[in-house]
Amino acid sequence: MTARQHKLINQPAAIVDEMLAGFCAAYSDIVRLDGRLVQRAQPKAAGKVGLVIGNGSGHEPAMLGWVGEGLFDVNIAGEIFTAPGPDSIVEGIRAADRGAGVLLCVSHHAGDRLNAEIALELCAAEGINNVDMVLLYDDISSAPPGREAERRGTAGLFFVWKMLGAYCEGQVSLSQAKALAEKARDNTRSLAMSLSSCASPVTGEVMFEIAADEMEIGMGLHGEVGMGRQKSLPADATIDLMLPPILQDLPFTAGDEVLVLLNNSGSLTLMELYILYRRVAQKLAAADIRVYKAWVGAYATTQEMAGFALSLCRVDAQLKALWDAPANGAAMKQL
Amino acid sequence: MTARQHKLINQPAAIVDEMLAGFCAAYSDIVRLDGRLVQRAQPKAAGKVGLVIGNGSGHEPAMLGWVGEGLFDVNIAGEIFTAPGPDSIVEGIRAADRGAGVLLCVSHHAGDRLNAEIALELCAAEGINNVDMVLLYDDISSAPPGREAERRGTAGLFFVWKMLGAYCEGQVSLSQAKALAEKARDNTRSLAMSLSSCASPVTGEVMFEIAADEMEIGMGLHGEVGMGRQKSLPADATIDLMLPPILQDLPFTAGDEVLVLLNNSGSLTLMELYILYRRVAQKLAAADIRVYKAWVGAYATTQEMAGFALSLCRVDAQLKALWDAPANGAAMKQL
Amino acid sequence: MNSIGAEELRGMLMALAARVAEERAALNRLDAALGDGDHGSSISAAFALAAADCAALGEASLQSLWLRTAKMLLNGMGGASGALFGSFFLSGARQLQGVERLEKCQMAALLRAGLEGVMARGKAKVGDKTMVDALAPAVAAFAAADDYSQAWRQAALAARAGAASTRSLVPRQGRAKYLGERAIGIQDPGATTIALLFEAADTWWRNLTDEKT
Amino acid sequence: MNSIGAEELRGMLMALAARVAEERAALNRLDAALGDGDHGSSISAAFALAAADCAALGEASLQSLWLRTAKMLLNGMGGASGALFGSFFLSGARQLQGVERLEKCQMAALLRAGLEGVMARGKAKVGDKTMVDALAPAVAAFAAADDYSQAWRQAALAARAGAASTRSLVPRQGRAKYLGERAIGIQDPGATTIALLFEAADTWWRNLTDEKT
Ligand SMILES: Nc1ncnc2c1ncn2[C@@H]1O[C@H](COP(=O)(O)OP(=O)(O)O)[C@@H](O)[C@H]1O
Ligand SMILES: Nc1ncnc2c1ncn2[C@@H]1O[C@H](COP(=O)(O)OP(=O)(O)O)[C@@H](O)[C@H]1O
Ligand SMILES: [Mg+2]
Ligand SMILES: [Mg+2]
Ligand SMILES: [Mg+2]
Ligand SMILES: [Mg+2]
Repeated sequence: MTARQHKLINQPAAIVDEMLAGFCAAYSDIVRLDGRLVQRAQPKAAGKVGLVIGNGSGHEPAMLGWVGEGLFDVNIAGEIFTAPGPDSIVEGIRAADRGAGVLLCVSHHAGDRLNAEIALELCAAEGINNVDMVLLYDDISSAPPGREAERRGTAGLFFVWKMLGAYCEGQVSLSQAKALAEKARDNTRSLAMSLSSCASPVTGEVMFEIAADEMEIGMGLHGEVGMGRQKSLPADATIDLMLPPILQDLPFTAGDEVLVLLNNSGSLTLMELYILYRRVAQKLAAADIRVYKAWVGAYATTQEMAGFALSLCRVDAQLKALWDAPANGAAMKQL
Repeated sequence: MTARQHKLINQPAAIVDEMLAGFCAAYSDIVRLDGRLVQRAQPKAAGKVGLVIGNGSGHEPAMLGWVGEGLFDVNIAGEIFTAPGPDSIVEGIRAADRGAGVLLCVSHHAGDRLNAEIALELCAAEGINNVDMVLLYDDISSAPPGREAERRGTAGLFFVWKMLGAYCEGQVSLSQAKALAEKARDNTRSLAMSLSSCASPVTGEVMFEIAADEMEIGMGLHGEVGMGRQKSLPADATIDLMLPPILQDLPFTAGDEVLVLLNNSGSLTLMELYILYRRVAQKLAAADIRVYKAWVGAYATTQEMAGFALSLCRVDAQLKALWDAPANGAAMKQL
Repeated sequence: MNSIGAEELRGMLMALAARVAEERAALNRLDAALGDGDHGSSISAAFALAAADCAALGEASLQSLWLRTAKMLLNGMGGASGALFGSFFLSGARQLQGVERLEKCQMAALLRAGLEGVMARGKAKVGDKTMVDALAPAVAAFAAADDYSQAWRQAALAARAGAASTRSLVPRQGRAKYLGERAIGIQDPGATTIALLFEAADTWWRNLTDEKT
Repeated sequence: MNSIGAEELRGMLMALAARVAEERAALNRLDAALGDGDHGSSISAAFALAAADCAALGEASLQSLWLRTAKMLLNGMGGASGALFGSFFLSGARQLQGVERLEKCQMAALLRAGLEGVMARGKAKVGDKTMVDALAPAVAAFAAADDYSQAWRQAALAARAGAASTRSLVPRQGRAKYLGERAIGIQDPGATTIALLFEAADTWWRNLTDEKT
């Protein structure tokens, strides 16, 4: 299967702005648009830590769909698969500032980290104080244990966003918020795979080549290469291949309680994801790991790539309560 | 682009059962599985009208994801793209019966209607009383105005499910429930299009052929042919082509208030859908039609088909209130 | 032989199941052009279930076989054709109450009841490009023939001609309806199945009675 | 000519923008093999923005041009290379305070500050298969040369050799890092851009001074 190179857009140069306009029009009860900033329609009360994330576009509903009550205050949308530059990050930080400091979340990729660092230097230079950043990562394929901080951020950060968002609805300090994000991150592990490539909506170019009977394990969120290619396997065998390295990495052990995410990279069908989840549930039960809650769906996509990420997050009472707290983003709703 | 014929499943014969097992395991706080019946984990209180829908599988998250509080009581899953048989529909009706009658919702396709009719005859023969069915349709491409009852049911029934689900949480009679469903249906119109085909997960066969630079307008929910083929157009031009016939059909006129759904048939990206929605919003504003709420996402899919349906539902105060009422299905959450 | 008992009927049902299974892919292709591409898969799966169920039935009566087949088609298949093929068998089942062997005129009545059941359920008339276009002439030819041997042969020929006639028709029922004129040139899959079934019955009869096909 | 003023610098920036625009697709292809396939698109878009911005600037100083370029690269590009190419220009901008013309040794210092800015920001060292592998030898060659003419030429040659050297390296920074050994054989896109830029500067210099390239 080749990627769908014809996309239903107007002109490539306008896609990000038109997408933001459409998204914010559709969900005007939740968000409003200001340039490249997607902000809450009703800002958070003063005196609470502001939460900001900048990221390359092309992963919808991430991160637009995560702005809202119990989630982010501001999302700064970059070009497709490209971290936004420092000036717009600074703008985003200003917009999220409710007088109690702002935490800039960075899903670890070189571009996101570098631009965040520059943005923080600019904040310091401009006298915007009480701003900090937290580097988040979860992809076990991108560096071995012991070198976690070199890993990429992928779909599993879903857990961190949700919990941190809930946490920052309360009266917490910036340093507490950062510590909570690190706690959630340090309990999260992910591994992705893909059966097909996808095309860049800007260039129309296929992002990578893969044979119809092959799969790649460990794909990054932008189609970056993973741990390697092999012949594709049936659903259960694919999970049997991917789950053990995730479990060993943290490690997750008998008696642990976890949240599970099966994230659709794009064009896998939900039918396939539910079939995959069945096996995950069986294997976790066999390992005596209890699933607290599971989510199966498209939360952070790589255009129309046919693949998925499996993510686990070990939870304690605090993280469970944060998970269950209400949230109202276009793409993440918790009642 | 050709369809992805290799799916991430185990054996084709087991897909429906494995999918149901996975889905119900993932969302065990919302649903439980009994054979081919997906039921609420916590049944509705006695004395309320039960709501049942049977449908072919392969459209996930429909309809599994619509079982839950404020939505359906029971979904009867058929084989892929195939209405379930009468015995399982009767089982579903029994399971949803809380002593105040059961309404069987039928998304109009020959198979669904015929099996529902037989099931109702069986109910009568077996002394299960106070059961009725309502035939629902919305696809303007499948019959001209004046012959609405011949039309197919497609993604726009989303509005009916939501409102009817909310309505049946209250103390209403079976005939009131049916009347409400008809009211919502009679205010709903949809039109779909597709850029690509998809493959049947059972046979691995591509469902239909379409050239890389063509689109089909008016696709049914199973890849049934629509009103015709033409060269594909940019996003705005596609909306400019599809919206007017929808508006004329009801007709929706200046001063109307509407709900809008842009439903992803499968592998369109959300980016594309948001860009499309931008144009819908512009055009509706120009026609002085007010959007009450909009939803953009994959609610009723046709496997990995790259296409979308545009649906509008004209609302009054009653329908708006029902729309806003809480709902908690895996695929439909309203806070 | 001029009557059919339960054991023969069971054999016939097996023969029918085997025949549709052979044509699974071809029937799917016809349905892909006119509908949703599943007719071969679902009809062959349902007949296989019915055959297995009938085979598993120990002591069987004509009625129990006919009724089990009805139920397996109705519930093992789903979709439009599950309901319609199921109704075919369901409609005649009452006539078999207490009947031990079926003579040709009784079989004709059974088939007629089936046709009526299909038409009552599906509302299709001859010319609507459905299975009825094969079934109605087959039932008529069966009734008009003098004996079983003639009847199966004439019914098979009529069903085949009826199926072929659907090629030039515009569909007025089922999923294909929405295709309108674009359906012209393609043979209806349900009608094709009817032709296959009558042809299989004819072959089965000839094997049973050792006549040359 | 042995010094460069604001008007010449503006011309040079235009020439650089034109050159990367020509290689857009080729740079995308290198990045597709090693990263996310966008390097050509983003570097050419950002340089085009910078060139347009500098062109629109009425009365310009060396510092304002250098700073505007820095800001356009930082904010018009995003991504890792936006931050890094932006840092290159940003780091030297302070040195241009009040300077009207740049002699060769001042230009060498400006480039050196840029290299240091990139290395401070990105933490890459020579051998990590990044733009630094082209930039570091280019800056050194520029400094070692006697005059502008020699300097641009030697820097371009060193940058090209440095870019070529990345082919055999294993990446230790950026997205390509995760490829490990599989990246061997492919030239780093960022280093390739550096080579293109120095080559374009050399050509620009020769056109300006009417020397044969
Ligand atoms: N109303 C009807 N009356 C008689 N036959 C019908 C009717 N609707 C459909 N059919 C038959 O059913 C066939 C399609 O069967 P099948 O593909 O198994 O069902 P589905 O349309 O549910 O996928 C058609 O070819 C046609 O012969
Ligand atoms: N830490 C770093 N230090 C220096 N150069 C780097 C570093 N990381 C990446 N690069 C350079 O950036 C180039 C990739 O640029 P580009 O594709 O535009 O950015 P992105 O990786 O954000 O898509 C690489 O080829 C490499 O030369
Ligand atoms: Mg990039
Ligand atoms: Mg079907
Ligand atoms: Mg069919
Ligand atoms: Mg890149």
